[in-house]
Amino acid sequence: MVSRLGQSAIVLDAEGELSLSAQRRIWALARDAGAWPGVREAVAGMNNLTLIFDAHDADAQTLILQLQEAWEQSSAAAEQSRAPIEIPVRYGGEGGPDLAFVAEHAGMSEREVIERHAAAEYVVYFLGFQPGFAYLGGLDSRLQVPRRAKPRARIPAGSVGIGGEQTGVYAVQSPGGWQLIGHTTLELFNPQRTPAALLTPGDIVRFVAVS
Amino acid sequence: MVSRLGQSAIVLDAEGELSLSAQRRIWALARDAGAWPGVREAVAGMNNLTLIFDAHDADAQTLILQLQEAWEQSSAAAEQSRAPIEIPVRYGGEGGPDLAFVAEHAGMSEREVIERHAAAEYVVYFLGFQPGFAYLGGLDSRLQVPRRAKPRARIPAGSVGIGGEQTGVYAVQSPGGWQLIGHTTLELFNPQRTPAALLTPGDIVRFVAVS
Amino acid sequence: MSANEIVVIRPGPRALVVDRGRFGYMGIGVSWCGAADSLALDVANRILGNDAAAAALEIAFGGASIRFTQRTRFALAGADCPASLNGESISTWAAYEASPGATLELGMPPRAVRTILAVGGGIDVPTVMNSRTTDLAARIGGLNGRVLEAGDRVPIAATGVAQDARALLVEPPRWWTRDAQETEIGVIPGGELTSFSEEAQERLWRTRWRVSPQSNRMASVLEGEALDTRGAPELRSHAVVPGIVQVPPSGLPLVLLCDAQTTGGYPKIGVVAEADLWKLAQAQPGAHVRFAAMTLDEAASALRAIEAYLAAIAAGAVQA
Amino acid sequence: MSANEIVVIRPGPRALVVDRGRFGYMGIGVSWCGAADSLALDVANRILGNDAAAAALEIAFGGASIRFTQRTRFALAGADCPASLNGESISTWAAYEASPGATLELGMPPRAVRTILAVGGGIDVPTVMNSRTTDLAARIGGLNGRVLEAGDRVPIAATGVAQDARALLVEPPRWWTRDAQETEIGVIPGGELTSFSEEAQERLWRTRWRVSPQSNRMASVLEGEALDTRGAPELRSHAVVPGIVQVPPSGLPLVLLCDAQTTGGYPKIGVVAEADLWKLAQAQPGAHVRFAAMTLDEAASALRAIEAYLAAIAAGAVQA
Repeated sequence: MVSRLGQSAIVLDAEGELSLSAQRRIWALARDAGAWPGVREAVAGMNNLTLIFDAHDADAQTLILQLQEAWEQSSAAAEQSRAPIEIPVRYGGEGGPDLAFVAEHAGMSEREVIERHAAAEYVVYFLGFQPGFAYLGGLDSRLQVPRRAKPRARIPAGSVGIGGEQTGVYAVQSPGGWQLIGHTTLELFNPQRTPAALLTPGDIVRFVAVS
Repeated sequence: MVSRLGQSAIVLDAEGELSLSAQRRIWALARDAGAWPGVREAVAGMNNLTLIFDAHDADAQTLILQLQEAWEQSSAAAEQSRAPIEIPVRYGGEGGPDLAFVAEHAGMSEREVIERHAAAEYVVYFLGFQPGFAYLGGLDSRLQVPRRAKPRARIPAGSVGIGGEQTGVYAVQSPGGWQLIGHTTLELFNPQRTPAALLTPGDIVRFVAVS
Repeated sequence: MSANEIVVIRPGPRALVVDRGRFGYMGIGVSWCGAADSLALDVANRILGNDAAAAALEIAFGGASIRFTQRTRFALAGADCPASLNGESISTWAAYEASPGATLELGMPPRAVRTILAVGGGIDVPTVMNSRTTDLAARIGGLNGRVLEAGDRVPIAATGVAQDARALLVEPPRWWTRDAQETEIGVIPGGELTSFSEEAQERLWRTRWRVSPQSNRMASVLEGEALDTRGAPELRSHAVVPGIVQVPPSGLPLVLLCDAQTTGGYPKIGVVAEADLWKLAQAQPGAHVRFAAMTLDEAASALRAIEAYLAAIAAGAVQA
Repeated sequence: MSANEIVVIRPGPRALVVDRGRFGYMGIGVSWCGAADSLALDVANRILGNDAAAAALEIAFGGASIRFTQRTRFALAGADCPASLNGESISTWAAYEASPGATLELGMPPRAVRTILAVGGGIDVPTVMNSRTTDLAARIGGLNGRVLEAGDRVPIAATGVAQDARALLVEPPRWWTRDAQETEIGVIPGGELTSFSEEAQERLWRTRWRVSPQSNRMASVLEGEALDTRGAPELRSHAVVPGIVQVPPSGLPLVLLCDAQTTGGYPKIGVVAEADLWKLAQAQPGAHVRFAAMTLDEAASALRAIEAYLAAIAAGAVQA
């Protein structure tokens, strides 16, 4: 599916019918591949993508494999980009030890906390703090709750927390002070995947309660 | 609004209330500025943007002016990105000399051609052919019409045309063979503006008839 | 104090400001442009000790007259037009120093098309989207995005004249000194080549193609017996780059050059070896070219030879 | 034939694979990381004639023992721990050749923290997101994204030993040979400095800050009399980079180092001059530092001095 064209270009052709979903993957791939070392241009076409590289800095054969692999891995993440991204969350329990505290602080039931948290549409403002960690705007103001007085030393990746007026998902294991209300199995950061970060600024995020 | 931070960073702060529309401009600017020569990182924050540059390749003072200017010019284009972009078109007349031919070929009135052309939502698949020229998907199949047997030597920028199953807007003056059905005063390409190309892959485009 | 500039008395048939090209904007439809014969540009800049990114003038079919307004080091490379500085005959593939008021006259080149005139420090027009090169489609770069006109004053860098400025003559690439009846162009087979009929493929390699007068900086258009294109598939639009050999429905191949559009959809039969592309940009209308299949290894080695040649010039080792 | 590798017998308190850093991914929250003392890395690579991007080991507080499995050229730079090769005492800021089976022992450095151990051709762990450097937060790069452990076999390049391999000793940067009671750190004032009270600003410059044992690769944490932070504004989260001096609500400044998070929100009072940042990464807990306001011009000139020093090493001119 990836073929070489002359000395400095390789071309990825999406197989099958012309489709917008394939084109979405092409867009995501063009954005990513444009930053690969040695790639001078990443140009999207109609369900195809051409990379033009500098033969001094990149090896064609390596690039072909990299592009092929990135294409195969791009489907899930990229096809839904721009559409709201749903994050399945198991609220409460072991993965969300602070749910009760948040409910008490907000003066509502745990169930209502879950409903309100899962009802909102969040916008990714930017990524930072951790690899793949998204700063989300849109938390229901009644769910705002102070950070823990004593941060936890080790919060598992996938933990969904609230800290002040922010909510978000710990993308990698780290210390942290947010109140944890649930856990998702979705990988927010995976360097073996393209793109490595699941979320992109501008994405719309929804949390979906699962049990 | 742009200030220097140490030897290798400058920071743009959007003034005023925190807003998603300002954040949209930040996103667009981060995408663009990341490709400026000498810029190593363009990092969006909460309604702010930090550029980290290589002092060997970029001059801070120049970069500050460039960022300031890009920010001021970004408002119109970037704020609407991701929302459907409306292109006002004066159909027919001098700017659309082939409207009658298209109507005849489609077996409908000129008015119906205009209505159908303006009714659709088009998706920008990619840019090419000319600076800022967008390949649009979504043309009503009844409006498909063959290209002109003899291309015109000089089509003005802003001309809206149909060629086969595609429709689009000539972004710069050039020769071309599409059937011209109207004209827009919107600039699809302006190298003095950031971003230089009005449209981006993934954008939704609507044509709006004006008189 | 006069500004640092050179004055275009006559631009000849077509002259414009070029550099190595405008890269990184294909995604928004902006072509690379740059010098059609980038090797001549590289040589001229290296002779002068300029940065490889320095801009120069590309003068097609000679016929130009340029006046210097201050002491200026300059170099000529590419098409070997008869040249004179203040009436005294000078050579291409060489550097000279012009005194204030001196006039450079370029005649019509007997063979080849484009001459590069580089000046010490480079042509100093504003950078637009990371490059000084003229893009005639986007109307950016160079002098207001257009070809040069009589009376134009072209800004040049104020770096002045090097201490050791002197005439410096280099050996041009071999193509320039051969008296060949035709130019052999290496092509790496690819694209849709194998979907053409065997007969068409054979004809592609066998034909002595004639360069059409319709050729320009966008493409080298070839004439000869048309290839049968019936086997070639319809393609979805995709990126195209200089060097790609397309076969449009006419069946007459064309080779994309520096000003090519960024996307296209014609079937391709391969890509010209990067070491050979400039030869097509230099082939005069009516000249003959023949395609020769080349492997990637051969093409890479040809490119290395060019790099070694350029390195040798920079080191002063290819002085003629 | 054995693999090209070195074997970690003991890693000491903390050792990991570093290079110059992982750039271009701050936008997705990935830090630069890289060597905390990038100058020592640059020196070690230059002594060996390595590419500047080559990876090496960064060994904090010495205490490491490394076995070579084949003839290997290596260099030590940075913290001047007592070092021996097969029991024979060797020097830091120098290159040596180890024979197969030779063991390198590093003692505890009397002052400073981090020693770079570079090998000819570089450490050859896989590149992740354009860099080999360890990112402990993202758990990528280096050896499985973690610090070294006893028994680790660290792959090294197979480029072998240069023909002219020999002990080569360079003059270290001056900081290493001064016997100063405190280190002066140049800071370019900026950020929210002027919103602090005059008294706080004065104290910032006047205080002899003590490096806290809480310091790590993320930040150099300072102790002393706290600054009054009441004037400092609440900030929206923004990008931060190594060198930024933040003042959190505690009033005790901290200087961000290579592993710093990509975004933050504490008030800033300036940025450490790039030529001085490595000194903070090398200051042992308990050491004293003082901030000195520096202009951008002064900071640029300090950086040029470092570049000249590195160029001189590459040219073989700083041999001790």
